[in-house]
Amino acid sequence: MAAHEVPLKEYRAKLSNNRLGLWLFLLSDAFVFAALLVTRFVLLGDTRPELSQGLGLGITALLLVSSFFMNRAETEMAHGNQKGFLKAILITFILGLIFLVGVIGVEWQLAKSHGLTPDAGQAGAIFYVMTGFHAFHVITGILFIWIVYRNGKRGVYTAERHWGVEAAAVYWHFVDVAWIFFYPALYLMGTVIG
Amino acid sequence: MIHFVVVGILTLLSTYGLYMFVLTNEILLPIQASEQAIAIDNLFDLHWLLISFFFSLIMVFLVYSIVVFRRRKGDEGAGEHFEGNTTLEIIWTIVPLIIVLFIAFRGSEALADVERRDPNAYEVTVIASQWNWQFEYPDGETSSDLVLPKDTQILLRMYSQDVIHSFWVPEFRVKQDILPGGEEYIRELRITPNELGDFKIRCAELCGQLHYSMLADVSVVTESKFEVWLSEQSDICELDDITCGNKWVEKNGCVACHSLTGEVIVGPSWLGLYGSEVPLDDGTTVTANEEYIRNSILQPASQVHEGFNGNLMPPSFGDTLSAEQIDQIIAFIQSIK
Amino acid sequence: MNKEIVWPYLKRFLIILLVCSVLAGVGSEIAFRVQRNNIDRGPQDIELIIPAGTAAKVAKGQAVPSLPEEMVFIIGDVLIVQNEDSETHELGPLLIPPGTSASMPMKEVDNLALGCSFQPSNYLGMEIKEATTWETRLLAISFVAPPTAIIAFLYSLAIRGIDPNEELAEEKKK
Amino acid sequence: MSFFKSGFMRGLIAQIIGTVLGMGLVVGIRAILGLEAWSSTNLEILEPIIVGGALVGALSFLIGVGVFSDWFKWTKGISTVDHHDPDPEKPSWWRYFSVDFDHKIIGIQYGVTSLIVLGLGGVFALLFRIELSQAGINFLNNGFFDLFFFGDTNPFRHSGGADLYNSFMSLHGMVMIAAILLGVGAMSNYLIPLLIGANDMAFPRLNAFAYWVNVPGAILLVSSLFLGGFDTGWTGYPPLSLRAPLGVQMFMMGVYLVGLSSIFGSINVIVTVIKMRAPGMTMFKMPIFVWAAFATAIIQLTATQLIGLSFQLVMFQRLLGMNFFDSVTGGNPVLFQHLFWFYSHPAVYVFVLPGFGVISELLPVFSRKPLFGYKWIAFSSMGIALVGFFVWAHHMFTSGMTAYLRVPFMYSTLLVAVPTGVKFFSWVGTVWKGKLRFPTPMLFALGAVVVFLVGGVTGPPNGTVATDLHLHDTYWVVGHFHNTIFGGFMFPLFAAIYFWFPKYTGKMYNEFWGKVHFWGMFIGFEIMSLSQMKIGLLGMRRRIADYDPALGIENAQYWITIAGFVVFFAVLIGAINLIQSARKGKIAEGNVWESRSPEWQIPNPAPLINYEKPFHVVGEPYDYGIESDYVDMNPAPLVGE
Ligand code: HEA
Ligand code: HEA
Ligand code: HEC
Ligand code: CUA
Ligand SMILES: [Cu+2]
Repeated sequence: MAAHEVPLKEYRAKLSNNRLGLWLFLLSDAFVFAALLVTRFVLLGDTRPELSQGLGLGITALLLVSSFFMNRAETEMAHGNQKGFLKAILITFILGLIFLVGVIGVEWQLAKSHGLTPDAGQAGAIFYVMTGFHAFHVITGILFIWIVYRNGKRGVYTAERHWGVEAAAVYWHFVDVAWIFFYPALYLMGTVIG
Repeated sequence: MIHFVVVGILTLLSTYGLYMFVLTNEILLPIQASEQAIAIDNLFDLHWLLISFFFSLIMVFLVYSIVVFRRRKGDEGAGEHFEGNTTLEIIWTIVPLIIVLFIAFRGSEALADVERRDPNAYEVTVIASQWNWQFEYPDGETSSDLVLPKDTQILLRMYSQDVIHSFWVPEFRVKQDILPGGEEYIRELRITPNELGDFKIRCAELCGQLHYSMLADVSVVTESKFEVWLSEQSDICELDDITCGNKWVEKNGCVACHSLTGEVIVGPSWLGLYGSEVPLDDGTTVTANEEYIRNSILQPASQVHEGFNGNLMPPSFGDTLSAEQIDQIIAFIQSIK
Repeated sequence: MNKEIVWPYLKRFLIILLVCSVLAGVGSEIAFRVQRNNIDRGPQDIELIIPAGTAAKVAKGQAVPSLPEEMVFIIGDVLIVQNEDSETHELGPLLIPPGTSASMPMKEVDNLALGCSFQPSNYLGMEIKEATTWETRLLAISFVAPPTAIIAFLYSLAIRGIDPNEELAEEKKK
Repeated sequence: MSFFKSGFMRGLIAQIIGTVLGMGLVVGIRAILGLEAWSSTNLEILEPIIVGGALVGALSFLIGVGVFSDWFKWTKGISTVDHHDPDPEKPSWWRYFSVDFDHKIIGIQYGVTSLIVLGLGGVFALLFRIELSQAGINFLNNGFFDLFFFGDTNPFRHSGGADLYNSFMSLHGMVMIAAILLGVGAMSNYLIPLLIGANDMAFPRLNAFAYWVNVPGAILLVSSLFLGGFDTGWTGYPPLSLRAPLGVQMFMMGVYLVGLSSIFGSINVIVTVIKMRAPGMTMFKMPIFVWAAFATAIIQLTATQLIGLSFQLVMFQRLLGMNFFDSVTGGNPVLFQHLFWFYSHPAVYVFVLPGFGVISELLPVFSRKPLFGYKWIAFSSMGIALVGFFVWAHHMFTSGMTAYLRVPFMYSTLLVAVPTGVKFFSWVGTVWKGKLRFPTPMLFALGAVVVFLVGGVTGPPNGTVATDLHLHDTYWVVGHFHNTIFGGFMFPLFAAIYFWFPKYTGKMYNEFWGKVHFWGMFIGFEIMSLSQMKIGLLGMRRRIADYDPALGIENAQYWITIAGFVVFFAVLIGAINLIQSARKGKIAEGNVWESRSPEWQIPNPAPLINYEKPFHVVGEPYDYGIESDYVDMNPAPLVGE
């Protein structure tokens, strides 16, 4: 959307609208995550499902690192460094993908093999709904990052005009922060049941 | 100034009229048949007064303005110019606030009265299930009507077997939802009936198709009558099979779903059932003999009468009915021709 | 958002919230006194009487209606068991000869099933809870104070708005 | 240019194709997983298939209608323009049936859809009201309705009168609420940019999306009727909703889509109000409606997520066996109620705040006087909206929730009476000593005040726990909320429709039929709702298909039904009047109501670009009676501009 035909002044005005809009959307989304946490504490109290600790720690670390690279990507773009930007955002994309595979491809299968299926009581329900909701956000996030990457390659963004990159970054950080609340709630708090 | 005097007088008159001649004169509430109802009705009275006042206040000012200040023909001018008055605004924020605090206080007092516990309360277990009420007395007597002694606090301990229901007798005023889910979800309600008479329990939470007909009779009787009634309710029946069968059918609420007249409520009617050929939903037919009927009671979902829903009838009768009782029920069904 | 703009509003809101919390605390305490349910009460002595003939009934496997199978206490309660039966009874650590009584203080939150000779099941379930405590009170305040504070804050703005310039000037004076 | 090529028709066709594809997809997945892939009678197998179809169908509608087109271009790095000029080759109505970014078009789209949906909800109400006009099940069980649902072989057929009653009643509630949300969207989208001097909303594409997502939402909602209906009420409490017919899935999905509309619409409103006001328009110089819409948007933005989540969890539990709410196996049904009401209580203030805004907007114009206590009214809107977040459990006083918490919730509930009272007193202050004129919009505004007053003062008895123990789930509550909804939404909506009629049509409505509409609706409605409250106190429960004649309320029931018909026909007369006037009415030129507001300083109907040149705010919005202006339409350029 590098609409160069729009004068910079207008672009800036639009940019500030966009920023506010995005933050409002995240505020709204945060309510879902908060409500899921409430649901978790009401239904499971001080118990938690049995999950693979190593894997949990691993993917959490991955996601945090990906956030770092996302930040790099945005900074590079702001300085007009096209190459650095592409590299950093590609890494973010790959890390995000690994996280997704880690949750859905590995953790879900592991849990299933331990008998923790979606219909296995509250623990199963909570586990799948929380990770599932989060994974849905991760999927949209990496799609978004992929689009930004492709557009970046086409040279759509410049140092002054890269709202797409910024939006992807803010969204990705949000997904990351949401996980920072989910991770302890699922993996660390309370005693294991089942 | 004269405007305010007139409006003030009109407001008071209107408040008085509304309160005296409409809200407390008309019969608005059913009769008061429990001690809890007294506290609640007193609170209602306070509300009627406040409603009368605030409704009159706003309406009188509004109607007065409409009548007195309306634009006269040909007058194109503007109204008197004032933009607000902070003192007034503060007053009409603080005064309602104080009233609100007062209502909240009276409200919690009334709630405390309603919930007042008598340690010697007489305990009755209420079991609600889709469209049926069942009551269990302390020594195991069960009944499908609720009979209560007058002037004793009754502690109802209530649970549901399927969805949420709600216990309500308008004359007692109080209401409590009944939740499924065992011990943890048992909810209590306390009632002290203080009027003799017959009332109705009306399930007040939407519970599916026949919610509207989920009623049960309540009788408040004297202590001595209550003792007599209770002794009649035990699970012993020494009469002939058909009469006893009829008793179990009434007690277990079968007739909520099965008519004896050929009319279809939600289950098949029992009229002429015995010995007939019953089409099943898998396309086969069976003869409705003892075997079939017993199976229909113990495992309702197994042989489903065509055109009916096999999951509606509770599968729990096998646990609550003894083998002898089932035999007697079958004898009873057999007798309905 | 500019810090200079937000802070004066925040400051006023926080002060009002504080005041409202105190008021809410007082109010809810009054409501509490009015309310009183079984776990919101001070510690009490609770008496349990084992009636005559209990042992005989229990031996036949019958329950004694006046003896509960489950009891709920709050911390600080003292259970006093009085034995009016003709035989010695036991309840957990207590040994109660006929005609005497023994007592048991409730010290901590627990859910017990004590061995007991006056129940056909041989057990008496006891749940010891904390009396409705600061937690419930806090919860109550957290539902009452914010809405009150919101209203008070908004109308305080209508009465006297915040002028950021004025605030800044004042800051500078200091 | 044929109607069948409009975006709307393309969307519908796409939805049909998408539904089939979606069903195929689920069948395919089931086949791959080795499950029984298809059955036309086994509802357990059919349910995921139909839900999958509905989901893909709804998405396809949106793609087909074209709301995503620009965004798809963005993903390819292609830039697009915000404003398409109307295609001169297409007739003028064309734009209303296709994706358009102009806020005025979108506002009208919302408004017309709202009225259609309202009519539908009204028909459902009349159908079940006929059933209630007499004791005994005697109307809905007649053969006509069986035909309507395709006879015996339909696995989704309704099983008799009471079942059909429950579905009509539940659908009435939800469809009407959808109508309200659409109506709120109509008012805020049409009015906000005009009132604050912007040429459009901040995000025109998002705005179009927020409108169009309602259409498949409404289609799904109504389709529930053909899939067994849902006998749960609009509240959909589990465990009942876990056992309800398949229709409940369509209901929940429909609500979800309508909820998405609220969320995205509110983002637009907030950003527009904060960022796009005309020069000189500080927050306290905005027209008062904008404050109300702003407060509304705060609720819609945040709370809506929770009804979405609570309904989704029920859907997951039905489809995947994830147990959240079935207490027999460890779930918690009360949790659902908390999640649900955390949205649905604040939502009732979504219904009324824009209406309050309209009342505050109209009273000064027709009293020729300033609005009394502008700031107090503005802050009251915010107060009602924010305090509304703390009162949800007053719907659950009998639910078996934690008993002690009922007291703080009782207090916070009653607290809402304070800011609402401030509004009422300020309105009275506004008309006091004015020179009142009574054209139709003013009648509706005054009617709204009276009707909402009845609804409002019947709130506190619900709010105190002890009295609510008697009132909960009775027709008293039904009377209470019809009054608040009619007073806070229906009357103000019509006030707004009549008031701004010249602005969007350029014509004048017929005053006589407008007044007939008002009086029919006002009198009919009060007979209906006061009787409802009365029978409720006497013991008439909500949501019952039949009642006990022994309650002695048959007469009142009969009159409620008659009055319901009166309301329906009054609104119908109003609608015909509007359509006729739009086609053949007198041309209305200029500032019809002598209003100070900026939208009346531009020609009727509002031109394509609202304000060719941004105006400056130079005075107070409601200074009637003073020789001054609110806005300067031809400002001298500012220094440096
Ligand atoms: C349009 C929406 C709307 C509005 C604005 C309101 C406003 C209020 N509502 Fe209502 N309500 C509903 C829509 C609405 N409600 C709906 C749809 C339901 C049913 C949901 C369902 O179950 O399906 C419901 C149900 C409902 C219940 C649950 C009843 C039950 O099911 O048991 C309660 C309980 O507290 C309640 C209370 C209130 C209160 C206190 C207000 C207050 O905001 C009212 C404040 C206004 C005034 C009080 C009048 C003006 C004020 C003055 C003149 C000042 C002085 C007054 C005093 C000091 C008292 N409402
Ligand atoms: C906007 C909200 C709204 C509106 C307008 C109405 C309008 C009406 N309502 Fe409804 N009602 C609800 C919201 C609403 N209701 C809700 C939320 C419930 C709770 C449901 C539940 O319990 O789950 C409910 C429940 C409810 C009940 C209780 C049912 C029960 O508990 O069993 C009853 C009973 O009398 C009732 C009656 C009526 C009647 C007779 C009207 C009449 O006023 C209807 C008259 C008709 C109209 C106002 C439509 C006119 C429109 C046109 C003619 C279209 C013209 C336009 C074009 C052609 C473009 N309603
Ligand atoms: C909630 C409603 C409900 C209740 C209560 C109920 N039933 Fe049923 N019953 C049904 C339905 C629906 C069917 C048809 C489906 C089937 O055949 O399983 C049925 C079928 C039967 C049948 C088979 C009849 C036939 O024509 O095939 C018998 C016998 C029967 N019930 C006995 C009883 C008895 C005895 C009781 C009480 C102890 C009882 N029912 C209580 C709903 C109910
Ligand atoms: Cu049981 Cu309604
Ligand atoms: Cu509410």
